[in-house]
Amino acid sequence: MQIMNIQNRVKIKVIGIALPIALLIVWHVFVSAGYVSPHILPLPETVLSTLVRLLTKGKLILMIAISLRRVVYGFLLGTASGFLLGLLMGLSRTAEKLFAPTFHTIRQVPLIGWIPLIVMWFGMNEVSRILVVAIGAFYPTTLNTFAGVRGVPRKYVELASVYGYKGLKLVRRIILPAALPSIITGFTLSLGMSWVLLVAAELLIETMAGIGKVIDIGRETFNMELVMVGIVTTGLLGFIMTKVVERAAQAAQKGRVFEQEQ
Amino acid sequence: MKNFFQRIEWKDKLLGVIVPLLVLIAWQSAVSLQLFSPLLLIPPLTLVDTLWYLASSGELTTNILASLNRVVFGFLIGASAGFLLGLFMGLSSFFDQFAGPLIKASKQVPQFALMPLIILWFGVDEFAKFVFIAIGAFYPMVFNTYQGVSSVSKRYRELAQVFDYKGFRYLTKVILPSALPLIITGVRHSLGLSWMFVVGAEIFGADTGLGYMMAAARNMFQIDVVMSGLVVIGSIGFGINFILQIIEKRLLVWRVSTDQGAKCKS
Amino acid sequence: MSIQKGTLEIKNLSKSFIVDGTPLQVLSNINLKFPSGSFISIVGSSGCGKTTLLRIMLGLETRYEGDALLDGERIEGPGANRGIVFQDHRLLPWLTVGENVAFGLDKLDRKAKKLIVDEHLKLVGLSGFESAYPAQLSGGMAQRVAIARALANKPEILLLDEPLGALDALTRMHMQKELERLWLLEKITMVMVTHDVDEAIYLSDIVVIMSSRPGIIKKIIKIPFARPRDRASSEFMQVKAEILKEFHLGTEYPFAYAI
Amino acid sequence: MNKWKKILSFAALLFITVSAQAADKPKVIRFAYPAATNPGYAGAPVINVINDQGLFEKEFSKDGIKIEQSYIKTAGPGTNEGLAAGLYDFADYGDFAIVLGKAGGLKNKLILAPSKGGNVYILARAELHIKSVKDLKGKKVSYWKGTVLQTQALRVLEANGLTEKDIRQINLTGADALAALAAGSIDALVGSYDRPLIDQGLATLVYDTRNFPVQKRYREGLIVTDDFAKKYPDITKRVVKVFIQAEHWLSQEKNKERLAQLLVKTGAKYKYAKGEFGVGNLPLKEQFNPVPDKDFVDGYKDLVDYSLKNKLIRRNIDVDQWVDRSYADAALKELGLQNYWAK
Repeated sequence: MQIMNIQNRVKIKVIGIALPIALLIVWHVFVSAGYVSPHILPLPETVLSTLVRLLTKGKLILMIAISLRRVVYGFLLGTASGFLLGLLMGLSRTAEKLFAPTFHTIRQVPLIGWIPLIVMWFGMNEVSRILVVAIGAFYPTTLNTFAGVRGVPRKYVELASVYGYKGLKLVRRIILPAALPSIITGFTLSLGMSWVLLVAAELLIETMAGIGKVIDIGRETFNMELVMVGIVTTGLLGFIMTKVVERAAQAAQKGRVFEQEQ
Repeated sequence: MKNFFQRIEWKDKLLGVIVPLLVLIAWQSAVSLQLFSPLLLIPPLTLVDTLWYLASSGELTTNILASLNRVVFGFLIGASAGFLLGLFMGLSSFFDQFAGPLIKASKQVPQFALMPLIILWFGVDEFAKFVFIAIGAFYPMVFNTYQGVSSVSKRYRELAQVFDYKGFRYLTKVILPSALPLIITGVRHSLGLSWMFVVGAEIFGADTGLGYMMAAARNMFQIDVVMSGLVVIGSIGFGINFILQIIEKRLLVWRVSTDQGAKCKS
Repeated sequence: MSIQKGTLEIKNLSKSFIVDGTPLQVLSNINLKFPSGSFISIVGSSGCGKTTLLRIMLGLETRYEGDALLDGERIEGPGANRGIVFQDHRLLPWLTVGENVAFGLDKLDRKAKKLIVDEHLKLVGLSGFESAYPAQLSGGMAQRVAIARALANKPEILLLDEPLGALDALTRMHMQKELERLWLLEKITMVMVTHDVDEAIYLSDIVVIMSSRPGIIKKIIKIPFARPRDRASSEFMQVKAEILKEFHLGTEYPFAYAI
Repeated sequence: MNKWKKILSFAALLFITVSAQAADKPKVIRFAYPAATNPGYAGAPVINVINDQGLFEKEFSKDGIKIEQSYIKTAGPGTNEGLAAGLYDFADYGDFAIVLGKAGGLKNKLILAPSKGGNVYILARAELHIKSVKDLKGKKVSYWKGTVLQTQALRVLEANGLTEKDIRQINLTGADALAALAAGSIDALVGSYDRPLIDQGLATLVYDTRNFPVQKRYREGLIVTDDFAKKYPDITKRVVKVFIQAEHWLSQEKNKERLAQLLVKTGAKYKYAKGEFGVGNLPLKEQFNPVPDKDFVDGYKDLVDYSLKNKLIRRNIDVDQWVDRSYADAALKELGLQNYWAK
């Protein structure tokens, strides 16, 4: 039976790989048959070899490292502040009434819209880029922390108060663990948003380095291989980061399942 | 409708106004005390002036309409594609296994990274913008629809089996209503992202639109216009969200009808 | 003699599931025959396969050995001749009460539908609630709607899967009376799965006692008392003791205690 | 991270030094200019000459003053943004962006005229066979708003009886515009002298401003922030001195070949670099006359008026107040070059 299971899983993987492979073949045939110029759409194998070449030369690694640093700083800044605001609004109805309307109004401003203003305030520098990433990370964490804290079943809080849990202890021992799944969802969404905005920030806020810069250089020099390498790299990195966060989330929850009030 | 308005109490509303009011006061006094250069912190009144100037010159209307037009088309293309794909993936596990991995993997590419390709392939015409916005609108819709459809409770699926609901009838009477809350969430996120990406699309080569207005103003060093753009874009986003919330309340009346207590407004 | 409508017969029925790669026998060699129009209860502790048996009768489980026959025909899938009331009311939350009751009547025109819906809501005592949503109902009311929905299809046999299991004790006793009333009114076969012995004795003509792992029939007891039944009567208590004994519960307390 | 940490600590340091004592020299002088194609080079020739000859180091290394140079890819608009954020002390960029910055509220002085009479070129997609500016009517024309390309485009259109409303203006930065033209998504672009698309047969030259009246062509300007000039008037003069030394080199016909080679290093093609200065154009000595003289002031006045008239700015600028030639005069005297350029 175990073998059956593995076979099954392999089958599922194979089905899932079929479409990308088919697309790659179509892509290859399409370009090599001359339907589209390789300048506009380079061959998949060219993209791959360029990717490998750049990776081994180390330059791309450096660009990735710089981008990752921006994402990490921005993500930490955004999620930390989002977590605090979400927690505050979740714990106190007064805080919610005070801040929620402003928060929900400002939230409607598309994130890209902030870029010009941030640049004018902070200049074309690392601060601005990190801030843009941080804004992206801020909203999902705030929303999900708030929803998580507010959704903690009353019965747990009541139980805890019977045992004399109050204040920080109540938050730490009852509310946060119960809100954890929602908060972690927030972190995951925040990470996705950070990643989207990082590339936007690197394209729109002039920089000397970063994976967005790789795309930008490719665009400027009309080198589509470089653009494609940038796209593939951002995709792969996004994939890896998502997986890492998902794993971390699983580890943090240790398979516990919580009730959440609707 | 009536119920919706009743639920926002006046006292709560008043509390909600305090923070913006304080911000406004701090803002104006910071400008008056010259704590910041008026260059960086446009005085509120200047902002009102600029908004009025933009509105009365007709520039604002043109740009708003251009952006809305793009959002609507891009959203319709992207969201309907996402809805259909999500539906198929939710209904057929084979299709899920077939197309799911590619869709999930491709989602990891930040949409802005695609901008150079889109410009190269589709130019800077309207169509290119629709494509860009559609890509943004696609993902929330596909995942939410998929989640909604595939997570229809086994209890309801059994019930449909007992009552012999099949095909289209099963889809419209059981699957879609059950998936509706998530589909609506998908629509909201989709529309929100469309609204964000329209600004992005208009920064890269446009001749109208709010994103263009802001990008041009940024180039022309008109911070007041940039801020006006932010205010306008935010207000429209707020309006869209508000309308969607009303629609959602009406569509999901069965879900909230017994809810008497205070609900979080997320 | 032709078989009367609503006759359920189970012959040499066995069923096993595969759990973690190993087969687990849940039902073993079940033989039962329910006469048309009778009220049957299947009692047993959790996990004895009584719900699986019911699902086989309903047609949701189709892979089994032996035969489950309704009016002499093998049950291959769900059908309109069998109604079901689940433990959870399983009303579709996005449909109104009226629409839920009409759920199985999709092929009828609006007028006919409304007539049947009105009739059945009246039957379960919920006239005037047709435009309410399930979320607005109490548990007992929701379960009545579920019963109305099942009866609206005019089934020959109504299957009840612990229909009152989620209700509080008082509502439950009230609903038992209601069920009896409906059964007397509709004159159809009803098969109920329950683990409430009192409920089974109060309602049934026949009580089937099952034991678990694998699920086999331990005993079939006929209840001949007149209705309505008195839960405090000595005959009631005697039958109850007899059933409880099958679960090794009867021996712990002397009869005198029960009386 | 390092960069902004640095910036923050510099800001802090600056604050401390300023509040502790009125320092007579800064730790660092921060320059900004629009970038050339290749990294590390500026669009303005004078900057490349200064760096090629190491003039900043020669002047300031003995004082231990560091020179920080930012090459701004987003050209004039990006320079203005950086100035607004207080990131630079000096900036050398195009006249229109300088005017936009000043009209937008930047506090600075216009202290030198690094070059005048710059050219722009209008290219159109080859297959459109566009012969004259008038043919651009109704076409998608890209020029970068907020840079000299915008005012130059408007003036050329105006000279040909057209306005911005007669074309479809697309806002694209330099490289994007080239890519868009190559891909056929725009019909024409207004750009600088490097024109590789013509060699590739993808574009034709519709118009260039080499024969446009000098007064209506664009010019560079060097600005210093009021803060810096007030705090370090002497350093400001010495910066101007460095610029004038380079201008002196640029003004000599014998250096033309070397200048072309320098431009090639910045990313231009040799034949365009060679053809850009001198030929059918202003003499070098006139083009690189750094003195912010009456002609310079009049040029800026004309531009301010033009911008106001076309609603490109909404606030007037007192150009006479703004232009401060005292630093240039002092530096010229120190270098003994008072009479080198026409007054």
